Amino acid sequence: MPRLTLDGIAKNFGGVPALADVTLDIAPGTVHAVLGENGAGKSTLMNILSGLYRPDAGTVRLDGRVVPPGDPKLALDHGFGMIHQHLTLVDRFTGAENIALATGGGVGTGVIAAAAAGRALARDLGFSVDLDRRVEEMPPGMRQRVEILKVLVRGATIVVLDEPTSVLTPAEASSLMAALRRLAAAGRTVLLVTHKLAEVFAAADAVTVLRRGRLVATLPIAAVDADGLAALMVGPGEAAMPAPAAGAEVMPAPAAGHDNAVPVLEVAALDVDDDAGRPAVRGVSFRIHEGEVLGIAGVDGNGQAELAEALAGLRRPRSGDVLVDGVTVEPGRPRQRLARHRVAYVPRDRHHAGLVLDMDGSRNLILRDVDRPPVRRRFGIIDRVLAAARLTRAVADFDVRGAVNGPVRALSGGNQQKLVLARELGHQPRLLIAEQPTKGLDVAATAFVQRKVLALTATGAAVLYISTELDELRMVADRIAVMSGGRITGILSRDDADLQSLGRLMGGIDRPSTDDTAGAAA
Amino acid sequence: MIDLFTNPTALADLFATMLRLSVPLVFAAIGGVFSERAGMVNISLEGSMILGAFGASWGAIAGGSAGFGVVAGALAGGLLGAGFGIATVYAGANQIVAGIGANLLGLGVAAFLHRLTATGRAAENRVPGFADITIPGLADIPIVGKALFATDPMTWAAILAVPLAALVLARTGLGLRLKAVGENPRAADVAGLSVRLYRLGAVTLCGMLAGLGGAVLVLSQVFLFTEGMTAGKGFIAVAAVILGRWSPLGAAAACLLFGLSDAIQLRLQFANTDVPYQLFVVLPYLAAILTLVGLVGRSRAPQASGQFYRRESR
Amino acid sequence: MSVDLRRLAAGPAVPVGAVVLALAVGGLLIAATGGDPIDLGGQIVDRVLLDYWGISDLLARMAPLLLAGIAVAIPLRAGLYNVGAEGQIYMGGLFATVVALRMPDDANALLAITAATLAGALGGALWAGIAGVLKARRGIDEVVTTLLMNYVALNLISYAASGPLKAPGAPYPYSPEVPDIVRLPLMMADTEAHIGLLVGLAVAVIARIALARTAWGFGVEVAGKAPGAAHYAGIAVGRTTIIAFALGGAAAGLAGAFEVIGLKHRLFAGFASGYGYDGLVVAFLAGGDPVWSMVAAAFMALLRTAVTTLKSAGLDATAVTIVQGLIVLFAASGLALQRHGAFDRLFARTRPAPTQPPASASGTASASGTVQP
Amino acid sequence: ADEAVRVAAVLPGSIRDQAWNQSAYEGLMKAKETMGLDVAYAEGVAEPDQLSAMRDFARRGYGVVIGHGGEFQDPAEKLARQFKDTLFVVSSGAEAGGNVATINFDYTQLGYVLGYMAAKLSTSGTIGWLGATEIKFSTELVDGYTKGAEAGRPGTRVLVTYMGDWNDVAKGKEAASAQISQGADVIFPTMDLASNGALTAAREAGIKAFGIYYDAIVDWPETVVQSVIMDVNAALVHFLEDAKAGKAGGKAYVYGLDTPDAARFGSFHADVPAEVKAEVDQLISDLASGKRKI
Ligand SMILES: Nc1ncnc2c1ncn2[C@@H]1O[C@H](COP(=O)(O)OP(=O)(O)OP(=O)(O)O)[C@@H](O)[C@H]1O
Ligand SMILES: Nc1ncnc2c1ncn2[C@@H]1O[C@H](COP(=O)(O)OP(=O)(O)OP(=O)(O)O)[C@@H](O)[C@H]1O
Ligand SMILES: [Mg+2]
Ligand SMILES: [Mg+2]
Repeated sequence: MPRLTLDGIAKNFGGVPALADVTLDIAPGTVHAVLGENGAGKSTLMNILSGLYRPDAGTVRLDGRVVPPGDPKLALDHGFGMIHQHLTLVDRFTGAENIALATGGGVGTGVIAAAAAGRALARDLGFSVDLDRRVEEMPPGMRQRVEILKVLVRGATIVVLDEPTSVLTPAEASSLMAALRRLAAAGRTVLLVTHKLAEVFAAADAVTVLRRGRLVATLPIAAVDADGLAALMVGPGEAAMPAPAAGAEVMPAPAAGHDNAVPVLEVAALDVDDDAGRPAVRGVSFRIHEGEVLGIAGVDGNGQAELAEALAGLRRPRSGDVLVDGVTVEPGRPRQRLARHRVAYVPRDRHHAGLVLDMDGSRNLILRDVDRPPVRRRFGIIDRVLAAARLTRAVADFDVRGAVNGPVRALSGGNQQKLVLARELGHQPRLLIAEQPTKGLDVAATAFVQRKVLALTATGAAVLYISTELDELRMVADRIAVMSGGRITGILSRDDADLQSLGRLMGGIDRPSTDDTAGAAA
Repeated sequence: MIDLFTNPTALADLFATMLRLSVPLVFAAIGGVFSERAGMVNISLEGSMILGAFGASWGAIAGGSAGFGVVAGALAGGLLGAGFGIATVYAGANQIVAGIGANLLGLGVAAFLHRLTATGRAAENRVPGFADITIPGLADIPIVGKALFATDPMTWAAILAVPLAALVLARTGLGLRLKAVGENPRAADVAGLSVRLYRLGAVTLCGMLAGLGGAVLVLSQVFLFTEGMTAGKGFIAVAAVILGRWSPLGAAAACLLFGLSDAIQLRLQFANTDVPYQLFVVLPYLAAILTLVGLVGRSRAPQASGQFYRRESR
Repeated sequence: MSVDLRRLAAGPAVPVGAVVLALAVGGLLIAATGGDPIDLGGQIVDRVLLDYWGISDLLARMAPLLLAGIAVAIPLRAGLYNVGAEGQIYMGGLFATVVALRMPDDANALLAITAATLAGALGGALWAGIAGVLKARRGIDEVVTTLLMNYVALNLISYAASGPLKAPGAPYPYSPEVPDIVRLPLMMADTEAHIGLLVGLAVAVIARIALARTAWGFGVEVAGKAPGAAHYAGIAVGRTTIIAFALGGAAAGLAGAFEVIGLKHRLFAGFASGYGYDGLVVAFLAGGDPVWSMVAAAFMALLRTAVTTLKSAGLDATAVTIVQGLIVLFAASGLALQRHGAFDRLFARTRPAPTQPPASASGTASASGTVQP
Repeated sequence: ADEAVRVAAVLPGSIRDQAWNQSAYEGLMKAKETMGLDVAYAEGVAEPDQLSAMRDFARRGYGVVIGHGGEFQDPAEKLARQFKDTLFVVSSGAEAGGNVATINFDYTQLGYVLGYMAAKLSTSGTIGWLGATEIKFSTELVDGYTKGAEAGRPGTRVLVTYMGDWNDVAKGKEAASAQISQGADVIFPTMDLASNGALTAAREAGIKAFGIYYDAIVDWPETVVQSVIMDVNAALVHFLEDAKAGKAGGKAYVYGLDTPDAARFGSFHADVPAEVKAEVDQLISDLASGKRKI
């Protein structure tokens, strides 16, 4: 008998169907992957399981008994525990307090017990977290780990994970997958939403594919391969986007060494502090040349965010120089960065900095240049036609799905990310700084973005590509720098960047650097 | 005037005045802290205070003792808080507008019922209030002794309420959950907490505490109810919550600041008859603003402050 | 065909219904205290809505209410609560009076009026600007500063009227009357309905265009809705805060100036009491939109006028205050329920379930097909 | 005139303020009873609404429209030009003329008596006066009070507090306490409801106080030693009799000790020494007869 049965689940938002007639059985003791394109309805379905959304029709049964819909408390009592795509943490609480909030009960706050349980579990999972730190001061990866701990500590019997690994390092991700297998082995039921097919094959027993709100197939893992899944997700008759690996072929990587190339970005002896005034970036120097992609690898929280913000003009460096096309970028003047230096920036947190969630798609697309022609017309009036045209193009180019004419808050996570990318890539930048740009994107969109990035380099632009995913970096970057403890511990050419050497550099073990400023000085 | 700050009797007196002016504010402001920490901007404290004052007067007269007054005052204030909560938490009414409406309602109902139940002569409506209780020995401590240890139970209740509220917020699961509701209702919701119940509870508690603040005026200070007797104290309590950075201790300190500057200005007036009295009247407000300017660091309201929470909106 | 309830719910039916409900409760209350609610309702219609003087009263009150609403609405767009329109109105009145009293009798009327008006706007802007600067530069919560500054402004006016600006020999603390040339022309002869309302309406339209259609307004909105994104987009949140506050204060200052040069013709303490706080209701009922504020201001003006009418009809003032509070509470709740689509859902449930999208036939046959009620 | 005189009053505050507004309300109700007048009133009318409230009454045919407070002077003058047949009356008003009348009590004179008596009663040599805001009513009262104190005993210190509020009872109590702690042993609170707080403070401290508007000793038997009675009813009756006879016009009616039915003093407390009583009574009669000027 199935542990969990979904029967005829349907959900509309403002009359637009997000899910229709989803019927599905899930066996106990299995990891069940749920796949689908951005906006396919995965999160909606998971939110229905966790009681956050009330389905318009259909029932959820646990061991044959109906779970009353639309009540998170009841769902928790039934053993459901969900890791949300957009984290549900209290920013001003510490990690331990967030865990205590979920575990609850007792006379005191339960923070001490929560912290102990959280630490023990983190050790098991190989997660590095500082549970005494406030969430708002944590790097995204650590927040994600807290969100995971919060649910697992509670001892959920049905664990629902909505894209839990999008900001984890490969090591953490694989350790999480192993943990999920152990949970399944212990008889728990795991639902895993992910865009990473590798994770599906590593952890799942069965896989369900959603397409535009409908269930297309549920298959045992043995019965599918990557291409098959991709085809199921996209559906027949739709032009499948090129496979990820094709990206690299769009623009052959320039030969190593850039003796004749023109540097677009020059960073010299840059020191940047974090919000608390502690040094986060220490003496970083590097160059990116025309047509080049420099990847930055490393466990997040090692200064990548501060580096990106400093380069984007959002954070005033303590010292050091940043030059774009040979012109010094004045610190703390984001407008200059946008208008003069043509630096595009995809921030790591689309909800905090990337989007105005309460504005519609077209308004989010003019966010960067609303105060300049052509968007700004006479008397400061905004050209709405132009904004609308931008939206139309973005929707077409990036295949954005959902109600783009309403507040973008309602869009699925992946589709929100596509809007950010559409805006940042749409201005022919000279330099693109991208932090985790494919976070939450589906397979096809990821490939598309990577192709776009490489196409950008064909115009002579330079790209700084920050990611915790080594595979992705190896696909797009010409060289990969590793950041550890605020320093660049080494820069490797793509071909040298094997897991071992990268891992060593991440550990902070310095190695003779191939830093090109050093080369230039010689 | 130097006399005012050097003469021990005058100082003791100043201290006592400060305390008495602050106590009603302290109750209301602590209520405000609970409400605000749960994400509810509640400017209906004034309405709850006046209803509390009326309830205290009615209860004490009907029940024949101050104890009944305390209960009735808290209930009356809490009722308005609950009404405000239903309008804002369930119907989603804007908290500021609903607060203004609730204030009108509170002022109206208190006066309306007072007219129904009492005559227009003060002496005929005198309320059996609390008598001062003197603790021998302690009451003789210079300056603070008399004010703190020869006083009525409501003052002690206020003094106890402050650390108690701080303790609840900082050291209990209830406090943790309440703060979570105010910071990130979505996080609280997925943790299985009923955001609506917590918020409704917080504003009801807030109303009750504000009601107690009103009750203090009647039961410990003037022993009668009069229309409009709160005279804007509820708004000062709202200011104290923010001035005190949403913490019970801070809010209480802010109330003391208001009380102190009012106590001082009432005394400074006689010695400086050539200075326009308006300057003295605004002293508490100026002191509060200057204190804010002097404090270092930014104060942050709870993140979801004033926001209506709806489960299915993202 | 039956009436489409959902269409009605989306229209004015809900706020109107809420007001009707509040009136019904108020009517019961009035009946309980021996009044005749039907007769009183009739009197309000006769004496306020269908009457030259009643309408003039309505228009005279609408002007400061609308401007006070805008004073709240502009900073609100930047995510800021301006609780200080009351004080800003007073400061506007003060500045306008000071300038108006200095106008020579043979000055050009248009110039004189403009000067006094601009002075009023400046007074309000400066007063609000203080809160804006404190917020932007020191992070000081604007609710508390604006609230407290109301008391300061009130006493400042009281001082000015009883001290430096006091009319010679005045029995009561008030300033001399402002010269005739700075007095605002009337829209309706012999009434108080001055042309300040027209200015207010124009300000509302301009504010709406500036907020909704211009790059500046866009920046204000982003600063209010997503400070992180504003920082990212290079919008100076601090400067936006100050400007939004100053502009809001200017609107309130206009209201104060018009109360002096259009209505009272002199300055005294409490000359416009309550308009600033009512402005909060106006702005929030209008969802922060200056144009919708016109409707909300008309509503609040009607409420104020009706309240006076009820009182002079011999109704107990406390009962009137209760009805007033209920109306504000119910209107806010009704509007909110409507905006959040509660009525849509309610009516949707009573209607036949929405038809499935046509593609549904091709899916796996749903086992039960039961629809949740 | 044959028609019954219809009288309406616009009151700025609550008819239950135990002071200014209540006295007018009660006066009006008494006038209704005793003179059979058709009366109406609107209470708690805020500043911005005062003019239209008055106009409303004028339009509904009330022949006499009272604005109860100096702030009604301007509205009354404006309306007087429009409604020529209506008599507008401003209590505490400044200027009479045409169809605007003013009703005033001789606040200076009344304050003088109490200041004199306070100085006589005070053992500390310090007395207090409390008011809300600086309006004519207050400034004249305090002026008379101070002069009277000086006449009663030269060198008497008069503490003056303006609270900035009429009805804040708790603050009234603290304001009085502050005066008491500075040595005041006789106080004269002149606010509205807030006076209750000041009298409470006086009672608790066991010092003496004066009442206002009515003979407050009935409510504060331990505390109030004398009250200045401003009998709005009697004032109205005076005025309305003129009006009924068609004699009332834009006159300035001032009620002082020479019209004792309108302005007088109440009962002495039993503890007031006989010689003080005698001196005060003498003062009152001298002032009433005009023998003595301030
Ligand atoms: N609360 C909501 N309000 C309005 N529309 C919503 C809401 N939640 C989801 N939707 C809509 O439902 C559709 C499905 O969204 P959902 O988040 O389930 O997609 P998803 O499969 O999780 O996509 P992604 O991979 O991008 O996270 C989208 O079109 C989205 O806009
Ligand atoms: N205060 C309000 N009360 C009721 N409905 C409102 C209110 N404010 C806005 N609405 C509704 O929301 C709709 C959108 O309002 P909005 O002000 O955004 O208009 P708009 O036509 O989109 O103008 P713009 O594009 O310039 O912002 C309005 O057409 C109206 O139906
Ligand atoms: Mg999703
Ligand atoms: Mg719009």
